[in-house]
Amino acid sequence: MSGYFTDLWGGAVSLLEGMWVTLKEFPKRPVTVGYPHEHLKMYRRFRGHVELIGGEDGSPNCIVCSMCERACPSNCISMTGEKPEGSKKKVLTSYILDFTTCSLCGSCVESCNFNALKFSNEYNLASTRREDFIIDLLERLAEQNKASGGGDD
Amino acid sequence: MNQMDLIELQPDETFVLNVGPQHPATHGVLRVKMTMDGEYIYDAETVLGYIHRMHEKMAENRTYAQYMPNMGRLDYLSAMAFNHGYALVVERACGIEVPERAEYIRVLTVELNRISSHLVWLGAFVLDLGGFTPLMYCFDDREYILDLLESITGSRLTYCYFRFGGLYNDIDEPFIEGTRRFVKRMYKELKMYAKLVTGNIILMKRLRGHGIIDQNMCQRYGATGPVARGSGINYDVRRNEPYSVYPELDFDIPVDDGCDSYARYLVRMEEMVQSLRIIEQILAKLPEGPINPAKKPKIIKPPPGDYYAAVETARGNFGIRLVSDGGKNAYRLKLRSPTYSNMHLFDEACRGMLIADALAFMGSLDLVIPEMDR
Amino acid sequence: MELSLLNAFIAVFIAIAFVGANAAYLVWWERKGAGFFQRRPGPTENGPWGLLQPPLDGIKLMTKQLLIPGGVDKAIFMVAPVLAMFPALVSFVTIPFSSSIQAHTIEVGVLLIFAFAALGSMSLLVAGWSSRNKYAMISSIRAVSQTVAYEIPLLITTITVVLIAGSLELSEIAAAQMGGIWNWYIWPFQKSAGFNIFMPISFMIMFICSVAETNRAPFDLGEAESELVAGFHTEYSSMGFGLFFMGEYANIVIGACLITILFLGGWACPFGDLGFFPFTHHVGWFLLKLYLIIFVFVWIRWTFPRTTIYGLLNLSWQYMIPLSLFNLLLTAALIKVFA
Amino acid sequence: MSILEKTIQAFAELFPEEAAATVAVDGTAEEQTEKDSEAEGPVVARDYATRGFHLDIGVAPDQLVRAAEILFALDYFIESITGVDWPKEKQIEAVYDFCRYDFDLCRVVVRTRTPRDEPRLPTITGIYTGANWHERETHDFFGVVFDGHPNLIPLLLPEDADFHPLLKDFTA
Repeated sequence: MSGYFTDLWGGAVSLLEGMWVTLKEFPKRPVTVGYPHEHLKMYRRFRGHVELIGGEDGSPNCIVCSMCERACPSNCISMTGEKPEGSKKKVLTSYILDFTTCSLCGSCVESCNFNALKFSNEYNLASTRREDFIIDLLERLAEQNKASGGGDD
Repeated sequence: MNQMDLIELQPDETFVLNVGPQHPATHGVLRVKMTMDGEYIYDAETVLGYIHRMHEKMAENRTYAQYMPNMGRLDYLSAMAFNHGYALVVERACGIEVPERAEYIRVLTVELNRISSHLVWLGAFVLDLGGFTPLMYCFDDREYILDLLESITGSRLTYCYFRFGGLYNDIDEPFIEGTRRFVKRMYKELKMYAKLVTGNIILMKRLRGHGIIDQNMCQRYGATGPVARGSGINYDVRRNEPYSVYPELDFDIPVDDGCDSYARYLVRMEEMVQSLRIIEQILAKLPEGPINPAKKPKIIKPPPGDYYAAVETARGNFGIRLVSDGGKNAYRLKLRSPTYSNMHLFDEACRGMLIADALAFMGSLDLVIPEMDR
Repeated sequence: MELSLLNAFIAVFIAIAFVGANAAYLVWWERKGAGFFQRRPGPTENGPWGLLQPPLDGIKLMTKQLLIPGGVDKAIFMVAPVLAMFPALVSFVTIPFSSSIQAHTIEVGVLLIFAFAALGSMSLLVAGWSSRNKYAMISSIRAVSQTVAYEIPLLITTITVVLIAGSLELSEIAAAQMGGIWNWYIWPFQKSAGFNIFMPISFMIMFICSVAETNRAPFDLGEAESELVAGFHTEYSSMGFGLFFMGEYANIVIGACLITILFLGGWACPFGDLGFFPFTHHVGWFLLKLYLIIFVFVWIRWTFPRTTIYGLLNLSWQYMIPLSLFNLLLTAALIKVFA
Repeated sequence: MSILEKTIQAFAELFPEEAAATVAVDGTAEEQTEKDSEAEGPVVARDYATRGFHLDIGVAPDQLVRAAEILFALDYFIESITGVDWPKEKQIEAVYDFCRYDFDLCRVVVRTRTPRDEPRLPTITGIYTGANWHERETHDFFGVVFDGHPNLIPLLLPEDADFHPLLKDFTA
């Protein structure tokens, strides 16, 4: 019989304790970031999809060694390059990232020995069209160069 | 002995209830075919494989380094520990030495990840029981961990932070400062959870004495992790089969011999405290030095043979068996995931339970479906 | 005669409008309150503080397709949501908001409310039965056993109050508690019944029973989403679901009104009759108490996990019914002694 | 007596003629590669530091159930069951992992081989109930038929799957 009442009392106290916890939270400021209106600053190391690094003149550092292409576990990088007349180095002619299969592992960036690839800070990656995720990185680099008025970074 | 064993029911006295593949309590695509007698479960059969991706075959088609990101996709909640297990087995096979600093940072991130995993479990578990608010608090706290880990690994869930023999990159001062602040905050938050959830009479009534798993059942099914520890089995790979720098750290393995859902609940809550202790110690004695080994084979090619490594993830013993034929790809890679064995005993244990208790019991097993289906 | 008919129409119209507005904005308040309890802001996008959310939700629900699953009993399936909303509306007729604001004075107002509340659980049964869904079926059985278990202590507690007040009419019960906070039936000391230490406990029983009667967390076993998906309204879409939703909130208002009238003195000012103060015994006090109780409903919902059906029934049969019966006996005896 | 010796002793019953003489601790991984695995005895103690397990026991399919009984009696729990396909030898190897709950660390691996064109093994679900799913999974991936298994239907693969993806000659 004593168990009956201690149960009742202990139970009621535990319930009131819980209610006190939630009540204390009530007047506090919400911690939510109202996403489309507010944005957070991305961390320096944030891994978005990869992008090419341009040199002084804005042309890509890439020398078309295909290391990244081979390192990629999901084969989402395809690149072509050609050797122009009278030049020793190969020049990148296209660099296509198929982001639909990319798992953002970063193997490509790590495998690059020529400082030609980096992670972008792009996190707004939503679209209703599949084609939006076939990203032409060379074009992207050109746009970045245009936006900043020449090569920076 | 529950009452169901005593009654022999005719098929026309029962009905089949399909819990899942899309059901709020299964946390993913798991299906349990329950034969019910009213609200009592007469028999249950778990159906898996809805997100089976054949990770083991992928291992045979990729190089060792390329396979690393797959590990995070197995268990998205404690990806760090799974990466650790894979790194361990390959390091063991190739004889790669890991520098001390890297080992400490590994344990630090794994333990942070363990807390974040347990926080998701706590929230989801109480959500299973019908309490919504703790989920939000848990995700708020987890956010701190994700931010911390994002600041050093660059990603929030599938970190892929470990490399064979070392790490992807070193931790920095803001991260250490942030972790210190987080540990302080987390102790306070755990006290709050104790008041809001642990002591709650409704929760206790629902968990105490329900979902009994005895030691024999654990042995027969190979249950590990908090499920086994909640049944009074003092088994934790971190202590039983020490790896990395765990032997140098001072922490306890919480064991509770209640055998019920509440015991498993208490074990996990205490594990968060122990993880915080580990983190504090590591922050105090983090050695300086390189994070990658001086000599490391350029192409990973383990000598032919069998290798095994096990780690303690948030859900239990994760083992990897690697069969190498000396090539660039694994000849065979077996992933022994903890939830697979833990969930297996559900069919037997839930017989005779009410459906509400059975789903609470399922929540106390801490399921992560991708890890089960692999 | 015609005038009184017109009066009745106006009264009913106001009651419906009040219930509708309350049901809609309680949803908003529930979501907003849940947000604040959970460190988040709740609805913010539609209108200032998300105030346009309820009408937009209504529009969304109405424009959605009304799905009727194959093999259901169509007539019953369609009637169930209406049955959920209807009793709440009718009950409002008897609720006195102040000494002058009452749709219709019915001498057995308390009885009428309970009669219609029983009809409410019928809608759950009918909805679950006709849905041809196992989850809905289990849920409806649960809801009925729950209602049966909790109507008993609820009625017994109400009878205790009725005994003290000496009337079945809600406005008279409220009027008996005028003249200050110390006259409310929540306190242990009553003019008519002497010192009855069990009155606060009766209030607690009443409160818990109303939470259970309205199928709200932690007693929302009928729609326990982690067990029974969505319970009895699993198969309902569009406005069918909307009506269930509105009905739930309308029932909450009724429950809170009952508690206010039976224990918190209805529209009575807590400071007694202040001659200089223009708002003594005003509808404002009634609404204040009403919304305070609803706030506690919301607060409880977002704090506790759900009980199980057996825990719930045990609570009723083991604790609530004996305690309320004891209080009824004690009150009856005390009235005999003091009267 | 350490648990390792105890286990070895318990297994002596299965291999009477070879007895303890066949128990050999293998060397480093490099040495291991040179040895022909056929030359080893059925019970081999492995170097834990390089291999990650302690005891490697090769049994014939008909000894499997007895081996599981011995391990169960010694308080081992089942970790996993899997297969390895060896197309050259026309065999499928089934690998059973066992471990212990107490602090006497000892990982035991039990192996057995079955012909590749008609893989058949006895079930151990009678002893370790948890072998049920592991055996079903091995059946899915390798097509090994476990005689006496209570419910040998696809677990991870679709119900109508008639392929075994982990066989080396499987192509998607």
